[in-house]
This record gives sequence, C-alpha cells and structure tokens, in this order.
Amino acid sequence: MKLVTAIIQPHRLDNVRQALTSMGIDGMTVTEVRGYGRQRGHTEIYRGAEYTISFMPKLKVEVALPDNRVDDVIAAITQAARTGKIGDGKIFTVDLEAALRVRTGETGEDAL
Amino acid sequence: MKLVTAIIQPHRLDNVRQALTSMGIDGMTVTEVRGYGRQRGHTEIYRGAEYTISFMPKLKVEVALPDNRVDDVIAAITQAARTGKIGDGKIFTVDLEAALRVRTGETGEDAL
Amino acid sequence: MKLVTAIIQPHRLDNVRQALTSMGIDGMTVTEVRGYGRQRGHTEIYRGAEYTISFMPKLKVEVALPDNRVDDVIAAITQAARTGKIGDGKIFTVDLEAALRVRTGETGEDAL
Amino acid sequence: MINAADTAWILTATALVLLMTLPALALFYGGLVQAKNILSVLVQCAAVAAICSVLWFAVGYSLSYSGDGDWLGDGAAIFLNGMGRDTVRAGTHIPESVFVMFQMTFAVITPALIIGAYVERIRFAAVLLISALWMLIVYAPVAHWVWGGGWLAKMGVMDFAGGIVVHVTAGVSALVIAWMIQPRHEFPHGIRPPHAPWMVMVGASLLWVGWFGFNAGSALSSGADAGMAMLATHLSAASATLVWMAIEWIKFGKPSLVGAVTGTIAGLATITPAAGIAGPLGAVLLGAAASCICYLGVWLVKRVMGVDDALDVLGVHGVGGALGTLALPLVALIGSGTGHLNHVPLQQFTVQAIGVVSVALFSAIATYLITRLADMLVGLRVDLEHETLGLDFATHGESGYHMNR
Amino acid sequence: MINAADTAWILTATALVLLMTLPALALFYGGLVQAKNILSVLVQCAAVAAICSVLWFAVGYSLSYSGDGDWLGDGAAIFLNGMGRDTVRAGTHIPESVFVMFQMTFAVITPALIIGAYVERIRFAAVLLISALWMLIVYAPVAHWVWGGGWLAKMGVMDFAGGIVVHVTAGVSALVIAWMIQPRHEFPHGIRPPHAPWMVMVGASLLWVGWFGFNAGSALSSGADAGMAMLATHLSAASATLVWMAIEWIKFGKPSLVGAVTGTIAGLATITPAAGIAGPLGAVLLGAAASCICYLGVWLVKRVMGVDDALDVLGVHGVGGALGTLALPLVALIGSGTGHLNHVPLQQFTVQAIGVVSVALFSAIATYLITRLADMLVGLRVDLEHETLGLDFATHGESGYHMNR
Amino acid sequence: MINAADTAWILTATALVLLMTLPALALFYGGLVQAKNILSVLVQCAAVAAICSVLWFAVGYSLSYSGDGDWLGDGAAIFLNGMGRDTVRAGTHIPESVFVMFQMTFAVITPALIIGAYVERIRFAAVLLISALWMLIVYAPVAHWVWGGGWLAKMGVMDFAGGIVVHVTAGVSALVIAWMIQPRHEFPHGIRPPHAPWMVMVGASLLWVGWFGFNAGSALSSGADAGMAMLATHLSAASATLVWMAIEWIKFGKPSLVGAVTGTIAGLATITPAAGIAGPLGAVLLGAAASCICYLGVWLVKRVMGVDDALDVLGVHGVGGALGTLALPLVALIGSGTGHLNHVPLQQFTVQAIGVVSVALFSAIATYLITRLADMLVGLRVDLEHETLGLDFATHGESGYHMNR
Ligand SMILES: Nc1ncnc2c1ncn2[C@@H]1O[C@H](COP(=O)(O)OP(=O)(O)O)[C@@H](O)[C@H]1O
Ligand SMILES: Nc1ncnc2c1ncn2[C@@H]1O[C@H](COP(=O)(O)OP(=O)(O)O)[C@@H](O)[C@H]1O
Ligand SMILES: Nc1ncnc2c1ncn2[C@@H]1O[C@H](COP(=O)(O)OP(=O)(O)O)[C@@H](O)[C@H]1O
Repeated sequence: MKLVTAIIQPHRLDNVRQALTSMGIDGMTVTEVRGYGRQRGHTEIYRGAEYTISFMPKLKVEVALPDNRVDDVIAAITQAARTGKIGDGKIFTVDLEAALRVRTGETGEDAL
Repeated sequence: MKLVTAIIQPHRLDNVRQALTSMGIDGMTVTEVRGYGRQRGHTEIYRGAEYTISFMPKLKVEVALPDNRVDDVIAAITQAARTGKIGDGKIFTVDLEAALRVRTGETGEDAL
Repeated sequence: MKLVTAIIQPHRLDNVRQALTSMGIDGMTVTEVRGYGRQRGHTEIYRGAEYTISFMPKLKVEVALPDNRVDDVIAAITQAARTGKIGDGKIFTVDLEAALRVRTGETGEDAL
Repeated sequence: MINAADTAWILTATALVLLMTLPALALFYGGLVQAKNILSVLVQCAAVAAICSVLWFAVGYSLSYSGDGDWLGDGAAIFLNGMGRDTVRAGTHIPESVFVMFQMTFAVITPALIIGAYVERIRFAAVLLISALWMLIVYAPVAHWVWGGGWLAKMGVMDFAGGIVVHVTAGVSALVIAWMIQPRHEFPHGIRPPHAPWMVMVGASLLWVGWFGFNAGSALSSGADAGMAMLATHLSAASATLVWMAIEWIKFGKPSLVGAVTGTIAGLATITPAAGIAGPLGAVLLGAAASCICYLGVWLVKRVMGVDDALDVLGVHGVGGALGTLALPLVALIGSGTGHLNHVPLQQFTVQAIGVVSVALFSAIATYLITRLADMLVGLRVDLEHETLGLDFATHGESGYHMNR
Repeated sequence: MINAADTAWILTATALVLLMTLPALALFYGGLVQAKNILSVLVQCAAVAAICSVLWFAVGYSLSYSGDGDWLGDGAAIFLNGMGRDTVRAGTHIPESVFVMFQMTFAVITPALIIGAYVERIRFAAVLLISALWMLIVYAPVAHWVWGGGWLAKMGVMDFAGGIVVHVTAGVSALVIAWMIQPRHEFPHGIRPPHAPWMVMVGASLLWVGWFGFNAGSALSSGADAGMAMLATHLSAASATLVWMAIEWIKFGKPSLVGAVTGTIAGLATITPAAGIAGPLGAVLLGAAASCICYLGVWLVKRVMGVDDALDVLGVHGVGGALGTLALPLVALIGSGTGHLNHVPLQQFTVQAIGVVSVALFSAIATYLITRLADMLVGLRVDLEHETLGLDFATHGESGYHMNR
Repeated sequence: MINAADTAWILTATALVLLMTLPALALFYGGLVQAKNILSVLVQCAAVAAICSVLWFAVGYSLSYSGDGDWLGDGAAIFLNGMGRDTVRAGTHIPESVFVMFQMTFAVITPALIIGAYVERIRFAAVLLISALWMLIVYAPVAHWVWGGGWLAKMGVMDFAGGIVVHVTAGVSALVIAWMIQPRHEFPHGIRPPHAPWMVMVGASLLWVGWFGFNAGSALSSGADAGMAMLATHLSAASATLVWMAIEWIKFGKPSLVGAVTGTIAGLATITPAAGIAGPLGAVLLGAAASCICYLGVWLVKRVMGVDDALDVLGVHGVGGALGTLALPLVALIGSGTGHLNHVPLQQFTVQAIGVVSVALFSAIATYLITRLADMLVGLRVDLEHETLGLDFATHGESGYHMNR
C-alpha cells in the first residue's frame, strides 16, 4: 500500500474529492497547512505599513491506497488540482507498511 | 523505527493519550484534520437551506516508535479509540529511517 | 528522495525558514500541531480552578529533499530550531518514493 | 419650543439606531458569510454608512423633509442650509439638528440592509455607487412620500417607523440586485454554512436593542407613545423568536440559533410600521405571524424563485415590512392598540396596499436602472478567481483571522 | 402625570437592561464554555428572553405588580388588561407601559442568569420549561414580596435593584439545578478551560454598561437618585475588579482576565441591592468586600461542595446579592449613603437577613419541584454521546465556527 | 436646580462613554495585536478603567474640578467629601454625582488610550503604575487648566470635549512611553498583521456610537447644543472614513477595513475639541482634513521617527486632537458653526496653539518622569522569552482562543 499526500490549493478540494470518489476512492484525510514555495507569499498593508505573509494557505490531502491504484489516483488528483498557476502544489508518495481499521480491526487493504 | 499514524474521533484523544502513557510511550504529536470516509458527513440546516458538511472533524495522532513496540501500541490505540461506530478511523504505519532530538542532537531510538 | 519532518517550537519558524532558504531549499509545508512529550503541558487557572493543558502548541515543518541534501538540512534545522529547553522537538526522516509537481507534471527531484 | 426631555430621548434613540448599522448589522451579516468574506461585509457596512451620511447632509435630507411637494422635497435645505442651531423641527419639540441626525441613521441603515443581497461577489465600487444613488433616488423620495408630506402621506398611508420606507424598499431592491448580479458561483448546492453563527446572534441582539431606538424613537418624543412602541417592538420580537424556533423544531427536530435570531429580526421588521399603533397583544400576534410568513418568504425566494438573495433581505425584511404594513389596520384594533386609523379599516387596508405595491414597483424599477448604470460604469461583479479567493484579500488586501502563531 | 424626562431615562435604562441579556450575558457565559457548546448558550439566552417576555406580558407582570396581597399579585393585569396607553404607574411619573417593559427586562435576565449552572449538558426542552415555570413560580412572587407590596416589603426589607429578587433567587436556584442535573462528565478534573476569554470580557464590559440601566434605572426617575446609584454601581465594580485581580496576583502570581471580570460582576451584583442607598465610599468598600467573599463563594461551591455550578452562578451572583443585601444597613451609614433605613440598623439587618434566608429557602424548594417536574416531563440531561459531541451540533444542528477554507 | 431632562441625557452619555473603554477601545486595540496578546490588552483596559475610577473618586476629581486655582484644584472634594446627594454641579443643571461620574469616564479612557503605545511588551505592573500616576499627574491638572477654571481656561482656550485634555495628552504621552520602552523585538520588519480586523471594526463602531455620548454629552445638557454636537461628530467621522478609504484606494488599489475605521477614529478625535462649535459643513471638512493629516502622522511616527507607537496613538489621537484644536477658530466660522470665539480668530488660534504646545510639553516631561520611575520601581518590559511567548500566557496565565476539540 502507498500513502499519497497532495498539497493543493484550498479551493480545489471539492474538485479533488469529486475526482477521487468518482473513481471509487472513498476515504481521505485533509489538513489545513501553510505552504512556502516559489509562489512566494503576499503582502498586506495596514495603516501604510507592509506586512509580509510568507506562507500561503494550502490543504494537504492524504489518501492511503493499494499499490495498483496509485498511478490513477495521482493522475486524477493532478488533473483536479491543477489551475496552471505557480503554487498548485505537490504530490508525494511514501510506502505504507500496514493499515488497520479501528472499528473492526481489519488490516491491510481491507482497512482502506 | 516506525511512525504510527492514527486517525481518530476527536473525543477519544484523552483515552488514547492515557493508553499510550500508561505503556510508557511519552511522546506524540496531534493534528486537527478533517476526514472523509464511509461515515459520510452531516447536514446543517440554516434558514431552511441544507448545507452539506462532507468532512468530519478528526484528530491525527502520530507516534514514532522503536520497531518492537509497534504491535503493542497499535493494539492499545485501537482499543482506546474504538467506539464501534463508523468513522472510528484508521491506523497507518510507515518506516522511519531516522529520528533526531533537536535539543540534544541524539539520534535513533534515543531521540524518541 | 526523503521527506524530512521537523516538530519545532512555534516561535522558531522564521529562523528555520531562513536557514532553509539560505541553503537553497525553497519549499516547505507547515502545519499547526499540538505536542505531548517530556515537556509536559502547562496549567491555566480560571476562578481558582486549575485546567491542565497537556498538549503544547508546536509546528510541523515538512520538507521533501533529494537524498544528498538530507544531512545538511537536518543539521541546519537542528541549529535553527534549538533553544536548549525541553520541548525543542524532533526531526523524523522517511523515504519518499515519488514526487510530482501538480502544475507541470514534473516528477522526481525536478518536482521539488 | 425645544423640549429637553424629548430631545434627550431622541439623542439616545439616534445612538441606538447608529448602533444598528455599526456594528449590529455588520455582525449579523458578517457572521452569515464565509470566513474569507467577513471583512468585505464589514467594510461595506462602514462605507455605506459614511457615504450615505454625507449625502444625507448634502441633499438627501432636503429631498425628503423640506417642502411639501407630492413627489419630492425641495432644495431649500441642501447642505442643511438655513438650519440654525436652535431651529425646532416643525411638528415636534426637538431641535432640527436632532431630527436630521435621527433620520440620517435611517437613511444609513436602509441601503445597508441591501448589502445582504449581493455579498461575497460584488465589486466594492459598485457597492458605493449603488448605495449612494439608491439613497438619493429611492430612499429619499419614498421617505418624502410617506413621512415628508408626499402623496402617500396625503392619501393617509400609515407607516410608523418604516415598514414601507425602510423594509419594503430595501427588500425589493435587494431582490432586484441579487437577480441582476447573479448567484454566487456555488449557489445553490455548494454554498458554505454561516462561518460564525455566534456573530450572527450578537448582531441580532444588538439589532434588537437598537430597534428600541428605531421604533420608540420614531415617536419623536418621550412619553406614552414611545413607551408603548417599545413594548410592542419587544413583544413582537420575542414572539417571533419563539415561533421560528418552533417551526424549525417541528420541521427538523433541531431549533437552531441562526433560525431563532432570524425570527427575532422578522418580528422586529414586521412590527416596525405598526409599532406606535399596536398594543401588546397585537404585537405578540403580529410577531407570531411574522415568523410564519417570513419563513415562507425565505423559502420562496431561495428555493422557488432561485434568486441568490444571499442573506434573505427580501424574505425577512421585505416580506416582514409588507406584512406589518398590511396588518396594521387589524392590529390597531386589537387589545390596547390605538384604534386610530386615517380611514375605516378596510379602506385603510387598501391604502396600505397601495403604499406597499407602489413603493415596491418604484423601488424595483429605480433599482434596476441604478444597477444597470453601475454595471456599465464600474461592473457589478468580481471575477471568479477573486470570488474564490474571497473578497477580503482580493478587494481589501486583508485577512479576517490571523490566528497562526 | 407622566414626566417626559423620567420616561426618557427609563426608556434608555430598559434598552440597557435588555443589552445585559442580549448579548452581554450570552457573551459572558458563551466565552466560558467549550467551543462546541457556544451556540447552545446563546440560543438558551435568546430563548429564555423570548419566552419570559411573552409570559411576563401574559401573567408575570400581573402576579408581581397588580394588587397588594401579601403573597401574590392579583390577576387584574393579565395580558396587561386594562393598561391604557396613558396609564401612569402608581408611585412614579412614567407610563405603565414603560414600567412593564423595564420590569420585563428584569424578569428576563434573572432566569437567564441561571443558565450558567447547567450549561454543556442540559436538554433544550428542559431549559425552556424550567425557565418559564421558574419565572412564574419563583421570580414573580418574590418580586411581589419585595417590590410589589408583599410581605417582605411590608416588613421593611430594602432591595434597591434586586439583590434578593434577582441575585439570591437566581444563585440559589442555580445551585439546586446544578446539583440535580449532576456534574458534566469531565467534572472536576477533565473540564476544559474557557474557550474564548476575550468573549467573556466583552460580555462583562457590556454587563457593566448595562448595569447602569439596571441600577440607576431602578430609581424609576431621572435625577439625583439615579445619579448616585450609577456612581455607586460604577465604583463598586471598579473596586471589585481591582481586588479580585489582587487576590489572583498574590495567590498565583498571574492576574487573569477572566478573574478580573469575574470581580467586576461580583462587584456589580453586590452593589445592586444597595445601589440607591450607598454613597461612593460605601460602594468602594462594598466592592472590595464583594470580591473577597465571592472568591470564597466560588471556591466553596466548586471545591468543597463539589457541585458543578458550571459558571459560578451561586458563587458570584447569589453570594454577591446576599452580601449586598445584608451589608446594606451598614453601607447606608457610610460616607454620603442615604442614611435612611426602614428600621434601626441592627433591626434592619435582621429584616434583611429574613429576606435573604426566606427567599433562598423558597427558591430552593420551588426550584427543586420545578426541576423534578421538568425531569419527568422532558428529561434534564442529554445523553453522554451528545454531551461529548457538543450541544451545538447535537441539539441545534449547527457549528459555532466554520473557519475552514 | 436639577433639570431631569439634562440629567437623563448625561446619565445616558455616561453609559456611552464607559462603553467606549469597555469594550469598544479594548476591541479596537485587541484586534490590532497578535492573537497571543489579545487578552493582555483587554486586561489592561479593564484594569486601567478600574484603577483610574477609584483614584478619580479619591483625589482626581478634586484636583481637576474643585476650586479655581490656576494650576491645580484644591483638596476640598477629596473622596467626594461634601458632595451631598442633591448637590448640583455649578454652571449646570445636573447633580454633581452625575458630573463626577461623567467626567470619570473621561479620566478612564484617556490613560486607556495610551495602552496602544506599549502593547505586546510591557509589564503589567508598569501599566498599572504608569496609568495611575499619569491620571493624577498629567490628566487631572490638564483637565483643571482647560475645563476646571485653570490658566488655560482663563486665557480663553476652547476645547469642547477634549482635543487637548484627552487626545493631545494621550497622544504625546504615548509617544514618550513607546520611545522609552523601545520597539517590539520584531519591529519594524517582522511585525505580524492585526490578528482580527473584524474585532477592530467592531471596536471602532462602538467607539463611534459611544463618541455621541462623549461629544454631545459634553454639552452637559440636553437640547440644541448637544444636538449639533452629535451631528458634527457624526459627519466628521463619516467624512474621515471616506477620505482614508480614498487615500488607500489611490495609493494601494485596495481600500482596507482597518484603514477605513482608522479614518473613522481620526475623524472622531479631530472633531472632539470643536464638536460643540462646528456646524455640519465645518464638520465634514474637518473630518476630511483629519484623515489626510493623521495618515501623514502615522507615517511620520512609524516610518520616519521609527518609534514603535504600536497602535498609532500619537498619529491618530494626538495629531487629530491637535488638528481639531487648532482648526477650531476656522471651523467655528464655517456654515452654521457657532461663530462665538473667546477672541478674534487669529488671536484665538494663537491661544489654541499655546494650549496645544504647552500641554504637549507638559505631558511629555511628566510622562517621561513617571515612566522613569515606573522603570526603576517595577521595570517596563517583559523579557524576550515572555514577549515571544505572548503576554496572555506569560503574564496572565491564559490563552485567548481554545478552539481545539
Ligand atoms: N520541498 C518541498 N517540501 C515540502 N513541501 C513543498 C516543497 N516545495 C513546495 N512545497 C509545498 O508545495 C506548495 C506549492 O509549491 P510552490 O513552489 O509554491 O509552487 P509549485 O507547486 O507550482 O511549484 C508550497 O506552498 C508548499 O506547501
Ligand atoms: N483511504 C484513506 N486514506 C486516508 N485516510 C482515510 C482513508 N479512508 C478513511 N480515512 C480516514 O479515516 C476516517 C474514518 O474512515 P471511515 O471510512 O469514515 O470510517 P471507518 O474508519 O469506520 O471505516 C476518515 O474520516 C478519514 O479521515
Ligand atoms: N515519540 C514521538 N512521536 C511523535 N512525536 C513526538 C514523540 N516524542 C515527542 N514528540 C513531539 O516532539 C515534541 C517535543 O518533545 P519533548 O519530549 O517535549 O521534548 P524534547 O524534544 O526536548 O525531547 C512533542 O511536543 C511532540 O510534538
């Protein structure tokens, strides 16, 4: 199994979720994060003084998957999350050694 | 070493923490996340209009562990987090290549 | 590639970010987390009653890196994040199997 | 002659009505939008208040309250020309400066109410332009017709504190603008719930308190009239709160906070035209009716007509104001209502209906033209990217909440 | 005859006292609970205000203020029957409508104070039922005894603005309900800290401002009495704030915001019965005493008795109200206190003590019965799952904060 | 003789001015700081209010308003000694108790304004010590000079509601303390943006409403003077709001909420000395000037002088108060301004300038000494670790937001 982690623009979440559910992936975990990257941050001006906000709001979407779904899912997320602007984010994959469903105790791919 | 990540119901945190500390695991990191899964979300109604909240609040508990504690710890978390209802969450395990304690520079299992 | 995850004191973020950018690492993702560890929590007193706050605010900084930058980066983060007090945090390293930049579809180290 | 006691109460009432716009309405509306648009709503309220105040001083007051033409005031009081420090407002015992100021707070909150229709997608320049023109072209004339001795006043229309002048004008105009500016891009299914219901309740509570100034101040004197108006106002709000809560409880099993305070506002808007005429019993009954009818109103506009009047300005204010205006002849006769009507009840009802319908039509047409003009001059709507990003940052360069360490 | 100046002030005071419940108390209490229960507290405040207002109009006022029976008013003023628009309230120069409305805000806030005892675990239906019955069965009679010419009034009990009628009744009843409904499941060790201390402070500040209406309005006229009452009220609040802060500073090294404003409220509750009787010096001293004694009170109830009176209604309001009532004979004699007592000081003290004790007993017993009844009819407590989930969603289907993008 | 109507209005005005400190200023300032310091600002406001109230009663009032010495009041009214319940304040028709209380709210808000200079880094003990001494050593004498019959009054300085007494004293003193306590450690480049602009706006709105009491209450009577003062106050605020917005719109393309309401406050502070003298047109013009000049003021202090007057007390209040005081002779002659000056315009301007400059100098020197003393006795500044951690937890042991489940 793999754990696919996508850092995306916040407003693409609904798109990504729909893309995933439409391909039968029914579980994911989302975290509010702040990203630093080429996109740079932005500046807010209060009473004439500039305040630099270096970090941009992003969402991290984590999906645990059987190995054979990884490529599809990455492709789907990429498409659903892309706006073409700098700051669209990244997708990372790590190997998942084990998974377990708390409610039932099922393990492995059955737990996903 | 392994990194065990549990997605749990928010109100089970105290239970899980107690279970872990009672078995000598004294460190963990908790993140507020939103989960999507079989549990589905819920609906809030404002002025007669339905608003679908697809994501449910969950907590992610991360614990870095020596390999030999993994099974115990997963069992303990499972027990402490279980309510028996859909949405109780998942436990994921990944391999941890290295760990370091910032304060002392200790590495490996000594850092945990 | 590796994914380096540092749990740090919130007020060291600017330090860590500067350390990383000064060595050419231009991307990172930050999450607000709560940590439990040797530092213990603290107590707040309201109307004479003690409330124990077991979890301390921390930040999790995640950086995806080519293998050859890992040691430098860990050293730099360690130095930038260290205050010498209990609770300075941990750095964890896991293996990253794949990375992809959403905007361009670039993969591997090019995506970082 | 100036009566110091009347003046003391109207000074107070003026402060209370300003409180209704700043911050009460701002909080009420601000809590209902998404977190990324909270500041835009607050700026809109402040800016509308500021611009309409200055315009009221410059021309609005003169158009509404100077002279007794059928259609419009004369220009004699432009820039409050000729108003001395001690001038007494005719028909009252308060200084004209106090009357101007009290009425100014009405001229401020009425266009501010309309904000609820177009939040989360409008251009800020359009807000300013529409509000300024609207106050001069819709509000000032209608205030003249009903309160300044114009044709509706001559016909005997009764509107104690603004059922027609405030709520019907604002409600109908809100619908027109909401329809012209088009729905928010997630409407209806992707709309997010109110980001801060607690803030909605705080706003509603301050509106409730402020409404004491709005309605009991409209007596323009301190005494029995103001007293009864306050009592009626309060009882209508209380009864409407309970009924809206009951409707939700029965329908969904969960009475919500946002629902309860929406009921409060419905009850307050509805009693407004009748506040000085109703007795306590009439007020309780009218409040109960308010929640039933406004509940339907909200549902009609959003679900049936499909117009994204985002914060239900027509459904709550417009419908409530019309209901109170039409029910006034009946309510006057219940319990210790005044019983005084300008005509026999049925005829009064007809006159009231003429008032509501003609003002609604006029508001709709004039607002349509104003909004077209604004569209041509500055554009109505931000682009999708800004709408998605949120107006707070896109238009005002700020973020509502910087909670991060 | 109606005095317009007195009326102007009481109209204002009424608005200020409504502000105390909506939104001041709602914010004060709302900030003290957990984030998942904030809305439930706000709905409870709004609903209690609404239901008690309507009931006050229907029967409450008549039970308290009509007729001069020893135990209860008569039914003559049911539905405010017979109250004309110009009726003047006997013994005052304000319209009866204004008197009814002013007193209504007292009949609203008193049951609303009790909310603090049972938050985070009560069923909403029980809130409504208990509050409604309590207002009729406890508040209305006691108001009659003390202020409506009943047996305590005849005995010469002095209670200017509600030490007994408001704070003792609410405090004691809160304890009884808190004890009957049982502690929150995390009590005492797992209780979470106030989710928004800033909100507590805003609520307390608005309470402070509103209390000017509460106490200085209780003069029922504009002039020297109201003026001195406001001054005494303010000084007691200020002095109590400083003393509570000092206690915490000495004890824990850290003077907290929640502590400071708890002191404020203690000072305000304590001066209430004596506000019209005390001079400035007496008020400063009484305020200082208030914080000392109420600090003890909070500790006694929570730590010693182990009752989960969640937001310290007894400790702060009950103890404060009793303290002020008992200290009144002394305070009247300090500095420029009025010096007027109904009896010689010691005897007045005895009478005051009879007032406090008898009302406390009556409140306890009646509240016990009301709460039993509510338990039988609708159940007192939500189940553990709902308590854990939070009442906002479980009972009202809402969430207090939707900050997520 | 006591006039009940005047009294009714001043009682109300007093409540409005208290509202300005608690919670309006607290929210205005609290929203501008970082989330980790929000509570510290609120405690500071509450504590300053409490301590200055008690001291005003004890000595402050006597130093300002008793006797007619050139430099300082006498001690006759210490502890309000000799003030009977029915004493009328000379020169007015209100009870002295009401006058004391109304002026107390001024003695509270003035030192509270200074809080804006030193937030996010000061020791709490220094706040208390500086505020207490400052109220007695700076505020009370200056109030005596200008309003209590002292040398500036005798010279004919005109300051209706506190341009000199409140805003110049507070603004200049703020600068001195900010300079002495040194910048926050991240100043100027690492400073974080306001954590809650919505809260800033709510505070500013309540300040706007409360300022009606501040300025129109300063007429000390109900009637034409109060009415015109309220109108002028409102129009200046409205016009300043628009102009600040316009400046930002032109300069940055984005009119911000924080900017708009900063303009509001600038307009309010600036009209303060002239509120009873200006007519509506003068007020609109003065408000416009206020935003232009105060915008420059903020920039000068922060960018050019490099002093970390964190929340711009000098730039907004000090500059505004001075501007209004100096412009008064001109404004009095515009439109329906009173036209009454104590001297011919140019000479009046000179007198006004003497007032501003002498009070500014006196404030600066006295504040310098007070602050040195406080530094020696309790230390001015928390250590870097506490500053980094935030004063909420470090000093008060609390956290502003516990949103976690
Ligand atoms: N090396 C990295 N490690 C972890 N997260 C990264 C890294 N680089 C970028 N990110 C995350 O991806 C987001 C987008 O990256 P950015 O460089 O701004 O644009 P793009 O994805 O278009 O290259 C960043 O905001 C950050 O959250
Ligand atoms: N494939 C997945 N990848 C990542 N997280 C998941 C996945 N499936 C479920 N989750 C997380 O686990 C939570 C519980 O899952 P759910 O399917 O609702 O119930 P259950 O755990 O009882 O099967 C979800 O809310 C989500 O946070
Ligand atoms: N075993 C662990 N797994 C995951 N996170 C941990 C673990 N131990 C500690 N942490 C994180 O590191 C933080 C610091 O740890 P702590 O033991 O308090 O101090 P130190 O890092 O100085 O040893 C904790 O607050 C927690 O977020």
